Amino acid sequence: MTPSLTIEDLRVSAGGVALVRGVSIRVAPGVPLTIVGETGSGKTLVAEAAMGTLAPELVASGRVVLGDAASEAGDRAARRHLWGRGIAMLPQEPWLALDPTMRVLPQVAQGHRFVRGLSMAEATARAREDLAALGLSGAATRFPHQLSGGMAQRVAVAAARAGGAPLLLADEPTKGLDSDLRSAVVALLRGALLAGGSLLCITHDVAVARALGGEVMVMLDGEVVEHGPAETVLTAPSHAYTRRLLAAEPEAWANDAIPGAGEELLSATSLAAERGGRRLFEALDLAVGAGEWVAVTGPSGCGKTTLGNVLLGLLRPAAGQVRRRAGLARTRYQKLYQDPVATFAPRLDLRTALAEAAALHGVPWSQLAAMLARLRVPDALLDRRPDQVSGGELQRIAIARALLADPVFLFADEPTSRLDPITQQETMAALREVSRERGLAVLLVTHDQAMARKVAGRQIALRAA
Amino acid sequence: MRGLRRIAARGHSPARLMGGTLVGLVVLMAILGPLLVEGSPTRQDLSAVLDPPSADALLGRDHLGRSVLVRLVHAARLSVSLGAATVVAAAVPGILLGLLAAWAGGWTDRVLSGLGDAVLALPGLLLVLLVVALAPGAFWPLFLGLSLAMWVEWFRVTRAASGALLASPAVEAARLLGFGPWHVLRRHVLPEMAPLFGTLAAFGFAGAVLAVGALGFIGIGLRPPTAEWGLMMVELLPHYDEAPLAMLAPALCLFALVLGLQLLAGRDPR
Amino acid sequence: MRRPPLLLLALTLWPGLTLAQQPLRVVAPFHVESMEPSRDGFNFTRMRVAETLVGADDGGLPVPQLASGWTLSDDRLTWRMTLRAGATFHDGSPVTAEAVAASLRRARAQPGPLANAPLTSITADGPGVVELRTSAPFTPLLAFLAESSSQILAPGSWDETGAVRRLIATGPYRLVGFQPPFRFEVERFEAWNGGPAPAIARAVYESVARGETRALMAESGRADLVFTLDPAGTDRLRRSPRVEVRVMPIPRTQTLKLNAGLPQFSDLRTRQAVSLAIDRDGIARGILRSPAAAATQLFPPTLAEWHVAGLAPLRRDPAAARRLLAEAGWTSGPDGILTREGRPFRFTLRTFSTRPELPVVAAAIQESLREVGIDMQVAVVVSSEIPAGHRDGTLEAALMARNFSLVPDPIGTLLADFGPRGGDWGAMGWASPELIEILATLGRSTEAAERAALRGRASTILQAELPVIPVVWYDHRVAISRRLANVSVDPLELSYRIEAMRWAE
Amino acid sequence: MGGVVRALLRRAVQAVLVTVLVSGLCFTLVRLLPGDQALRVAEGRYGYDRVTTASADAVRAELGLDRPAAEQFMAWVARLAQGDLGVSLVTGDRVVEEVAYQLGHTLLLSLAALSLALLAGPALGLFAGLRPGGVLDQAGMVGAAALRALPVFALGIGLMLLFGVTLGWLPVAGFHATENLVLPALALGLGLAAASARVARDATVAATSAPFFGFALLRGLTRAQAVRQHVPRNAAVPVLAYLGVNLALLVEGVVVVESLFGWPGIGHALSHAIAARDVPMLQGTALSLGLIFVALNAFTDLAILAADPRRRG
Repeated sequence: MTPSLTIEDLRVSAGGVALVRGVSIRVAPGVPLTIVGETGSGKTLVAEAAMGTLAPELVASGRVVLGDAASEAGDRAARRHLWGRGIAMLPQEPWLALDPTMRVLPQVAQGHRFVRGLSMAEATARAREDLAALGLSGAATRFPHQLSGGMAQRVAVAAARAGGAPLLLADEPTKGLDSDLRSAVVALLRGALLAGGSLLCITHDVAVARALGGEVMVMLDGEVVEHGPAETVLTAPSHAYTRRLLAAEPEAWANDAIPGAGEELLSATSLAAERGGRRLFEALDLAVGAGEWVAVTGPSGCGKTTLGNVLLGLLRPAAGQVRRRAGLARTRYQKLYQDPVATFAPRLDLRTALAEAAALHGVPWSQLAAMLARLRVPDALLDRRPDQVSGGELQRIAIARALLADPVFLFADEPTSRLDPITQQETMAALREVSRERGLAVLLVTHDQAMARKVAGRQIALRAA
Repeated sequence: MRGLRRIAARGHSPARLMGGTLVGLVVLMAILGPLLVEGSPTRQDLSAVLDPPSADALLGRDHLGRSVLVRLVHAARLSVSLGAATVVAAAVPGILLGLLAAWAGGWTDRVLSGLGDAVLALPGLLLVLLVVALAPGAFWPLFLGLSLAMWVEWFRVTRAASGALLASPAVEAARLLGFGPWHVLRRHVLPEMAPLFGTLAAFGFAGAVLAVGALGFIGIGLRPPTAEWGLMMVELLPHYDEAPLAMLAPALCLFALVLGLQLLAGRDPR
Repeated sequence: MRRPPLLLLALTLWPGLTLAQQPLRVVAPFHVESMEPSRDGFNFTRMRVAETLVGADDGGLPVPQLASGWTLSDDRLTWRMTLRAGATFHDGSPVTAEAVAASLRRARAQPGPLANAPLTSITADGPGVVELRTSAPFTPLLAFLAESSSQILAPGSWDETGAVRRLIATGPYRLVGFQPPFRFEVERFEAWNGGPAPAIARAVYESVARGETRALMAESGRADLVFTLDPAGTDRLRRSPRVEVRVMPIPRTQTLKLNAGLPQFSDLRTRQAVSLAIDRDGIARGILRSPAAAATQLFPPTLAEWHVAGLAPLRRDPAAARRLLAEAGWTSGPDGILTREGRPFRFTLRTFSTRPELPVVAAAIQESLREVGIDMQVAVVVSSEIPAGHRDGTLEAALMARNFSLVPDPIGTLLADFGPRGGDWGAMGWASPELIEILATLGRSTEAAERAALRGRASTILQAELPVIPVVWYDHRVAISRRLANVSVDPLELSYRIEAMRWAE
Repeated sequence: MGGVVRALLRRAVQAVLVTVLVSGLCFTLVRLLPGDQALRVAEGRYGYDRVTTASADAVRAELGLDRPAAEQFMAWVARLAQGDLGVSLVTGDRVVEEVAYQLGHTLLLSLAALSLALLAGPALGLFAGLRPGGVLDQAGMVGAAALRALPVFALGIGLMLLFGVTLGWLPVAGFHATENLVLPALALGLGLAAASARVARDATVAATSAPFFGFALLRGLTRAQAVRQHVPRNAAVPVLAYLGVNLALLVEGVVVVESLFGWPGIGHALSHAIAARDVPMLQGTALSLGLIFVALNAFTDLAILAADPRRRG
């Protein structure tokens, strides 16, 4: 069978620095190819080179064969006319990729009308069929903001494929989705394959690669380090990086949940909370002891973060009571955030921010410096502003900052969900080390069931409200 | 050092640079002009009415034989100080009340916002007109009316921006760490709002200068023989044909100042 | 190149047709808020919609209008006005003496000059004669009847409350469109028999407040007759090939009213000093652009009967002014402002901008007075604050324009201005028993020589005492389209005289 | 359609605020003004040089101006509640009738200016925004900045001199023919059009760099098709929102432009009413202008709701 897409010896560089080197891929109908890699590995550049959407300042070489049309990788315009017809790209965060002012049906119909050249009525009819096939008949007249994330994902697939392209390109299709939605996306992509198309998927999530099957390619620093059938690569990796990547999956973590609950730091009785007049949870009883790890899981919008904020006293409960241990300052109950950048003053360098916090709590700089060193934060980073530091590093700085208040309880609100798997593992390990050492109790909010199982002695599962 | 870096980080577009130059020139004219150009702005010479430019009156003379240049620089001083005074008079209560409303929330916020909505229910100039009608030609009602109409803008912008900032994770984290209101204000709120305030000040300044001119045009601005650009234009309007320069000069100054301020301000914060 | 060429072509090909179809466009600054004669009636008499019983010639002497003639009884108390035979109202009904009497009685009930005349009765004597009786001899009655609020309307014009709803008058034009306060349209009234039938069939009046705009309308050919031009606009218009500009003196004088009840002005020497400080020539040349406009006395030469040729003219002499002020006890203070008994010589002058030159002249006077050490503040107010301040005594000084032909005979104006308690637009805190007696005698007397002597004496008193200080005499400035022929301008502003005009060939 | 109800309710509250504010403020201010109201009225009626204290006394008695202020105000509010704006102190005509006559002119002028701001401005902005940094973009934005910095009266005078005098194409005053509308509408609308051009330009740039635009291209639509399908509606939202905020400028401009061109609208009447201290007229005109402001705001709200489904919820 002829491959849908072949890339030969792709090289992408910026200002003489090679970002992608010697990458060759071949996507055959019916067999998905998944490229796995962390941020900056160059995997997205491969997809962009295939489409011809590389940024103008990037220099590309190599050959791209789409169907039976071959062209130079650097010739961006060469594949422009194949968009929608020969190659379709599924956007990241599809709820942003749909026109917010236009109903779903006409957006799907655009492909039929403008790419296939059907009449308005015919295009609309075909779009209706597409939506029905994806179980979206009821959503045809909705606007994008009225769709759930999963529905938007399906609409985007329908819209992307309406032009009739046999090859579907999906770049991080699970970005920003809950774990339970991930399997739905995988099913969706597999559905596209079944219809006789072919699929190139770019992801940082090993679980997606595993679920899709087919072939897997692992990229690191612009190069392919491993390539082969999914079952081989993901079960018997040959390259060290692949092994680290697999080990970084929470499923593979060592099961060293900290069981020991010390004296009670915090308790809640028949707690209830609301958001926008909607009851999120009620009749919740909870107690957290010193050094204990408690995981809170549940689908998006179920009130996980709200629960933590109520326990910290940042929000008022709708009913019930929260009791913190008497005699402890409020500052000994701290919080870690999902997006650490937003928790620092954006125009202030980190050194000043930390120094002020240290001064507030009477902690000498040397002690803070020692902690930063233990958390493997290079001192030079402190002269930067928060947005100039990577997510993993900043989260570790945030941990150091929280520790300045000598906390007994830490509410960690999805602290690693935006990090690459390996960074996630490292950050979590650092937090666990600190916790064990100081007897710090942690309430961890996560949507990753596996992680919750591995790290927490206790789990609270909230249901969708 | 940090300040320098911050300015560099904000960057200056060519438009900002040009705006800054224009405003700088007019401000310089306001400060130095009256010192460099000698003469009284009200000194008349009825035998030299509408004379063309000459050595002792570089921009010619107006309909009462007064030197246009002398009046121009004194008018610059008036417009610049009136604009600045209005901005301060509108900004100080506007910012304080905006912070108060955002910080306190609840009834304080509701009452203050209601007050703001009431003022905004009417177009600003209408309000100024009604206040100025009390004593047309005088300085204080004009100043009061402009400040009254303009503080709401500051209040609303401050309230909205500081409200969002106060609800940000950064502030939440700072408060959890035990930092007090002053730290939150100094580190998290004011630095973030400074560019916004700059923009508002520039727009407010331009608005005040324009409003003074417009009021002069409909006959309730500052009282002659005050040298004020809007008034000068209106006074010289009947002579547009005989002394175009005398009418054009204040128009150009007004235009340069307003254009400069708008370029400096960048995008409308509303 | 000023108009699209196609239109130009049309104009050359069918000049007669185009011109005949176009209305005559008259532009002046005055608003027409209502049809009430005592409010805006002057617009309708000027546009020749309404007639008064009596008109006035250029010299202010009464001439027949709706009345073809009149007689005065020997006791000089009864006036018999004979109506023009065959005259009809615009609704076709005949003009009867009863209708005219009713109209005059209604006018007398409204505020206006007629209300101040010593009338005892207005009755019809047969179909063609109206009889007016006064309680005492009152020579200026004819002038009062020529005033616009005495215009004659048919009884059907007003409703039961006396409010004018329709304008059914007798003039050569009748009202066909009314868009207050800016515009009304008139059309030739074919049944008018007061003279030759008007040549122009339709005319439009538009009120345009800004002087520049009026001048521009004349210049761009969008108005045919423009009244009350600014001096600046006049010069520009003189260069335009489209229009002819006429400038003529009218009996209107710009005066400075001083509150002689104030300590600084009760002394005649200070009033004289103020007068000596004013640069009338500079104002006339520089601001009004009419060197002859500098006032040498209150009455301009157009008021030939009142203007006294031999009177010593008012002049400028700052040195003499300073001397007089020193004599009156004023000494120079620290900032160059005169003081007396520790008080600076400071006062506020009220003026208004309805006449755009007033604030400008006020600014000129302000500077002149500062040169002799007097600090005068200028407040541009609404004009009514002058009579208001006169009455409550808060007025210190005012700059204003006084029209002596409001009632064509100036005696009407003088009676109002220089009575025992002064007048809103005249003296304040000053009264001359002799002048009061002279004015009263003038109201009764009919003997020409006696009247002339009395008038001369009155002018002399005003010149010597300076209860109001004359500044400049006004010119009437009119722009006339060259498309118009047979145009004459009424110096008394009683009529725009459109019924006599025609389109130029 | 909850959004529509909410928007209209919000504007209804604003309308009440305007009414309360105008009636209270005007009355208080006019009471505080120095001078004799009756004399002013007499002046307005009979001309400034015919006013005497006697005629003022007649006016005072006729209009009940000698009654206490509170009594007069209560009477006015009571009549207002019945939709009666009273009688002009100057002309003696019913304010409702006068304002109704002026309203037509003001609406005509404002709508002409608004359509200029809504059609010409955004269209130019759209073209400029499609090629950001291009010649049209740069020239257009310089022109827009200049227009926005020009005072309305200076712009009006400039237009008058250019089109009325130098070129002689258009009349400088008058109001009875369509050609009379052109210059005032330009003077009033050009500034707004320039501002909305700038906003439309930025909105176009934002729309063409939005993910949905990129997705449309990736799906195979040509750039022209993608622009037609996605840009106008998305760019309309910020333009309308901007106009909504800047309607105050339109209403303020009305006062100045009507005075300059002698346009017989409410703004012109308002400045006259202030000068004549005609309380009912002042309140009537200020109220009308305020309510026009509210109504235009309400229309803008509805237009935004129509353009942006996200706000309808």
